[in-house]
Amino acid sequence: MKKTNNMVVPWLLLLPATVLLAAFTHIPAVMTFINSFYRTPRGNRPARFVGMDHYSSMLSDPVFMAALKNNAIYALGTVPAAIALSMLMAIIVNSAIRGRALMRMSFFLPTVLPMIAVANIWLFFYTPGYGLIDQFLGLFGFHERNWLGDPDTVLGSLMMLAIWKEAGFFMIFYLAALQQISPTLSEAAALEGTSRWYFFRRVTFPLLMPTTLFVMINAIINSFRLIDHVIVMTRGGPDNASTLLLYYVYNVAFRFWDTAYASALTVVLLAVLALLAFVQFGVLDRKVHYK
Amino acid sequence: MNSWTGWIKGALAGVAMLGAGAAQAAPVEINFYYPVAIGGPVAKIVEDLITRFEADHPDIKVKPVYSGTYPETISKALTAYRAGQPPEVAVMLSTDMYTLIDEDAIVPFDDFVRTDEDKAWLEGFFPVFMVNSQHDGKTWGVPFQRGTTLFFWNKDAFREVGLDPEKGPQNWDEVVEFATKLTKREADGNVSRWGMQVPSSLTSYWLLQGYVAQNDGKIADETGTQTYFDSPEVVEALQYWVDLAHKHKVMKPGVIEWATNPKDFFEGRAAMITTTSGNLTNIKTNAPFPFGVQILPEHKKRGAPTSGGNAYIFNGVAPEKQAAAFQFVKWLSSPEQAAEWSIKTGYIAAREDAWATEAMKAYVAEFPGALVPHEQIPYMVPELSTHENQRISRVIDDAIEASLTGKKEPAQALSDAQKEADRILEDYRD
Amino acid sequence: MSGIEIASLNKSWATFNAVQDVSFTVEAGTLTVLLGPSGCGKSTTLRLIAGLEGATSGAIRIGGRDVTNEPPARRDLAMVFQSYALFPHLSVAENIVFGLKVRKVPAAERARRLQRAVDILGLSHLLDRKPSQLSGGQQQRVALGRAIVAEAPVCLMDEPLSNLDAQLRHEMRKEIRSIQKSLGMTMVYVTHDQIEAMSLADQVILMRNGRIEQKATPSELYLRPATSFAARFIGTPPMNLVELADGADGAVVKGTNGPALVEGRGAGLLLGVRPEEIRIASTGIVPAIVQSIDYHGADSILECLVGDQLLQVRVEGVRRHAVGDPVGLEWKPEAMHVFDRETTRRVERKVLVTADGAGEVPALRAVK
Amino acid sequence: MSAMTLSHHAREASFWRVLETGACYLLGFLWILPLFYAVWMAVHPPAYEVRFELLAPLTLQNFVDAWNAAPFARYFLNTFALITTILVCQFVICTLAAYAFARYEFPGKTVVFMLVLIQLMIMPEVLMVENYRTISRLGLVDTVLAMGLPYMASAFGIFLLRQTFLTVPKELDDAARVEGAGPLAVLLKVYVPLARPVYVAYGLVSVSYHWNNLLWPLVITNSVTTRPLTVGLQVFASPDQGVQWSVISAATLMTSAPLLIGFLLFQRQFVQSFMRAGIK
Repeated sequence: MKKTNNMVVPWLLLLPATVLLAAFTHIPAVMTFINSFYRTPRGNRPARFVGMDHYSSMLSDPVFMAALKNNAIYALGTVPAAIALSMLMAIIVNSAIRGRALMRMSFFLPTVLPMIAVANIWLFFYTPGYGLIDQFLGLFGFHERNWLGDPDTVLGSLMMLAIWKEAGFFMIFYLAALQQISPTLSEAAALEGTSRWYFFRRVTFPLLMPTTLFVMINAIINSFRLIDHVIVMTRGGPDNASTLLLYYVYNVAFRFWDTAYASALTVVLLAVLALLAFVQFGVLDRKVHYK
Repeated sequence: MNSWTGWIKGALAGVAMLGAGAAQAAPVEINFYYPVAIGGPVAKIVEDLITRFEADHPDIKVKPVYSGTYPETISKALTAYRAGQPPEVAVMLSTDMYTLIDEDAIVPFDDFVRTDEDKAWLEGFFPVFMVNSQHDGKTWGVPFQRGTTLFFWNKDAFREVGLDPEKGPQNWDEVVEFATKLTKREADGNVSRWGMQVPSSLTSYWLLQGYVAQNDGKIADETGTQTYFDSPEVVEALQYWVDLAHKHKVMKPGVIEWATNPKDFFEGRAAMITTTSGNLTNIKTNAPFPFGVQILPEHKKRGAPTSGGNAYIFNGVAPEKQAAAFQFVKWLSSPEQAAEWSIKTGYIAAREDAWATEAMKAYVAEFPGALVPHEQIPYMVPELSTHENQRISRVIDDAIEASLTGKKEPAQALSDAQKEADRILEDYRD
Repeated sequence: MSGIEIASLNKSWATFNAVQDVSFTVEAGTLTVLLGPSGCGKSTTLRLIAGLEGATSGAIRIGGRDVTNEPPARRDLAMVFQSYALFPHLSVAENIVFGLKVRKVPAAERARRLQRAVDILGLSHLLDRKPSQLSGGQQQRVALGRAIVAEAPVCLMDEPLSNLDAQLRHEMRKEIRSIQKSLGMTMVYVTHDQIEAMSLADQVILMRNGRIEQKATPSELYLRPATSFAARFIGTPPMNLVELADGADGAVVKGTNGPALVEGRGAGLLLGVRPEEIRIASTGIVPAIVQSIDYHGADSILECLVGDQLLQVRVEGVRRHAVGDPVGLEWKPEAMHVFDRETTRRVERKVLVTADGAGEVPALRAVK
Repeated sequence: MSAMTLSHHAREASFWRVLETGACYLLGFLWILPLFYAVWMAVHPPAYEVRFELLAPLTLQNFVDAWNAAPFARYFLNTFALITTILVCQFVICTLAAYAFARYEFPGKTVVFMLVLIQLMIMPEVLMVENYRTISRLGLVDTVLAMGLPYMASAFGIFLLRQTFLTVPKELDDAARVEGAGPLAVLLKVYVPLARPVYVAYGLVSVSYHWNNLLWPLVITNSVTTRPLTVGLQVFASPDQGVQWSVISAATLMTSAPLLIGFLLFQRQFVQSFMRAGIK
């Protein structure tokens, strides 16, 4: 009796969670993979096995290539910048500066707001000529720029927004980590005349490494996951200069209704995420922990 | 696969009921999806119309569903259709016709047109609007909120540079000539006013179509399976558009947002703009200066694209509901209602008899600008509409954006786009 | 070698005066302990000396040089923290030479000093470990090592042993004292443990509520506490303090009619006698009743009621009394300390003998 | 060191200090600026969208216009329904699963736990195409439940609660069992009360996530009666004709207001909760 009880109870406890996870994570992941080998069924054309067709057409699909490249640039641009800024913010807010509660609020506020809401606001900032950014730059004699209408600046503009939105969120994790660092460490260093930069480089930064890893993974996932601002601000344009992978999936699936091709694209996205997971757990994780 | 969804389905059956709702009442109830693409109290207008319709037809109840933008409306409608609960009637883009046919989602109107009165009603639409509503000799949708593009100019700016404020440019060369005069460069090289502005952020193919029509070309054929993106007429048309920004430097380079284009006009940062006729009311209320409005300038000839929605009746619903939906659509697009809708929203009434109603006459007398779209009707060409239209339009939009942003030469961009379109449409050719 | 002079040091925060008018001198090469209960200002004083806090007023001189406004790094001192302040990501060796690297001491010199420190501390087999892999005592040694390699003339210690168990604390205490002596360091050592203070210090500075209660050598502190607070703080169990009252012939223990113990009025005074100084004897002139007995093995603590005051008495281990027994207490005259109850200060009063009946009574000479 | 050079050092140091402090404040100001500007636009007539005049007339008309232009009241209701549903289900489902992982030994535990953790990497929106199919097979498209279903078994929640439950002393568990409490009673009487701060933290994180979520609701809803605020705002702010920025700003602020006000009132708890959720 007791033995069966011990076996049954945990599975009963896990049942709702596992059913839902299977239904909305594991089975869909597998189905995505399977469906990526079939053609999308349409009203009068049934699904048909097409093998690797979707994958090979991906290679000649300029939009996919652009999305892949954009997403790489987007991740490489936003992740380090967000990390550096959030670390800086945490250090500022953790210091003895006057009004740090206000500063903390100012840094954190963007993360509470819906991305779609702030994207609407920023859309106006980027308006050529009289948008906030051009008005501001105009004071310094810069010409107006079509920030979101120029393929050279559009991705950068979206990245700025993403950094603005996310840095405050990551700041919290750094703040938590900084507060874990004993203040006597900096006092001990102060006795030796350690410059603040040396102390940051040799002590704070290494001690923050586990947090940095955590933040980095989150930031990378977000850079593949969060596309609300693309939907609102550019819809991937101009000429796909701001199309990100998931946005392309969304477009192909829910605008073009080519769900099979969207599945193939999703498989690529999953592969990228899996690779990142591997890098995190397999390689980096071992290097950054000092305990 | 089915077994596990079935399992969850069973488990959730009770909750799913909440989503289904909808009790059966004695009158035939129909769902009406309609998009709202223009700001303003459109919902109110629609509900008003429905109330009157229901008063006329006590046996029919219409349930309006406000469904967002056009793309969202078709997404929702198709989703509902696939889930086996399509709306009876929906207003969706006329260019979505092929997509809807391919999905087997809609039924032709011909089956419902029985009486002479019905036939007269159907024949009353301007033929050009019907091109995007008919396929294979059948009528799959009827024009509902249709639009076109118009040309606006700032009379104060004209006066300032010595142009006749009452007369807009009449052809491509005049546009360049006027725009050059109107473009104001500051000493530091910064442009404080552009001569000409054409939006290009979304569905920019639509504006390109105007230039193509004026260049006596065609962007696609009417079977929905063939595009002519790389034809010389299309290339020349795009080249002209691109030249406005890059060669003549009278238009803001890069992609211009639909949303900011009228705003630029109000702010005096663009002296002449092309935009949808749907903006007439917006410009009338918000322009802080006298403005002119006219049909698009000509090149080889006059030309402008149509745009906007059709009302479609869905497949997969009970015949009596389809019949009720037909009654509703017919009533909605009859002269009085068409005129009223046009006056209240700024869309073009798609039938001549609507323009002859008293209400419309009175409105035009009060606001002559409203007549301009009507004046353009003889020159209009149907909007680009193909199978997988969303995809094809994205391909050509991308080509236009690539050219306007200087990433590709128009000829190159269009030839790439044509190749891509051929690849997509291949499956649909016999 | 540098001594330390502290003159009228004050430190206050918005609503709180942590250190008030503190002055003392630490002779070069000696060890001074700052002693007191938590919150007494001893750690703040140490941090002021280190420069980790800025003084509100007053002066700090180290080796004759005024360092009051100098940053910590220019004060030429080393410090060992209660939490050791070891960098968790650095190895033992890296931790020890951290400060030397900051000060850009050449590598060869660094190696030499590291070698010497680990030899002294017996850490040579642990050099590559991370702090989290060390025991508490080993971590403590690493922290000491960091202070040793600095070769600073002044070393500050902030309760360095409070995280260790009793056995280890005892060992480390001896070690610290021997290192301090052999290196000739000037050391200021903060602790709340009176035994640590007594066994280590050349000079003890007892603090309370931000002020110095008494500065003295350990033995002076024990023998002549300057205040009732100092009297109670030193010694286990603490000194008995009983209230005195006016008696016919002098001050008597409150609630008794005599004998008179101190000359003059007794109201407002406290009499202090250490439990270990009291004896129970047939000749005892102070009558008392045993209230409770606390058996400790080698000795027992008896709680005796004298009048309405309780006195603790330490007696040899063997159990000779029972609760309720009437006994007589006696002590030597010099074991008596008199304090003013209001000011807590020591009061010099002549100690009396009362002739309770006839016969020779042990002479209670006036102290001093 | 002479007094001269010392004061020179001090002056230089304080100069850098001031500069640095100034830079910090500048950063803080820059960060908040977009929101200030949104507020500016929202409370002034449209004519002042691009003109800064201190004495520009204040108005609430933009809010009135926005409120009337779209069924925001309904959207608010939908969002409330959505987050309540999600939160309640998440608490129940994650608590049960976390308890199983924290206090039971059973074969396959590690494998199942790894399978759960996969969801940290693969968020439901990445699988939206398949999830959409599943939902439509269940006939749940365009329901509040559909918006919440993929998020209810949250790996993050399970992980967070498991970590918390692991810190609960086994003695408390044993003590409750000795008193005769069954597994569920122990969970409810011992673990859940002790983990209360973590529930608050997780709840706040979850509420702000789902209040802000757009993509999945956008895909799965298609009517006013289910659409949450974010989707409503997206629909509202994307007409292709002229845009009134002040009205959009007003709508934007309006839809974010509950979160914004909540944050301003409970800032400390908010930040601490996020910190708590992050550390573990």
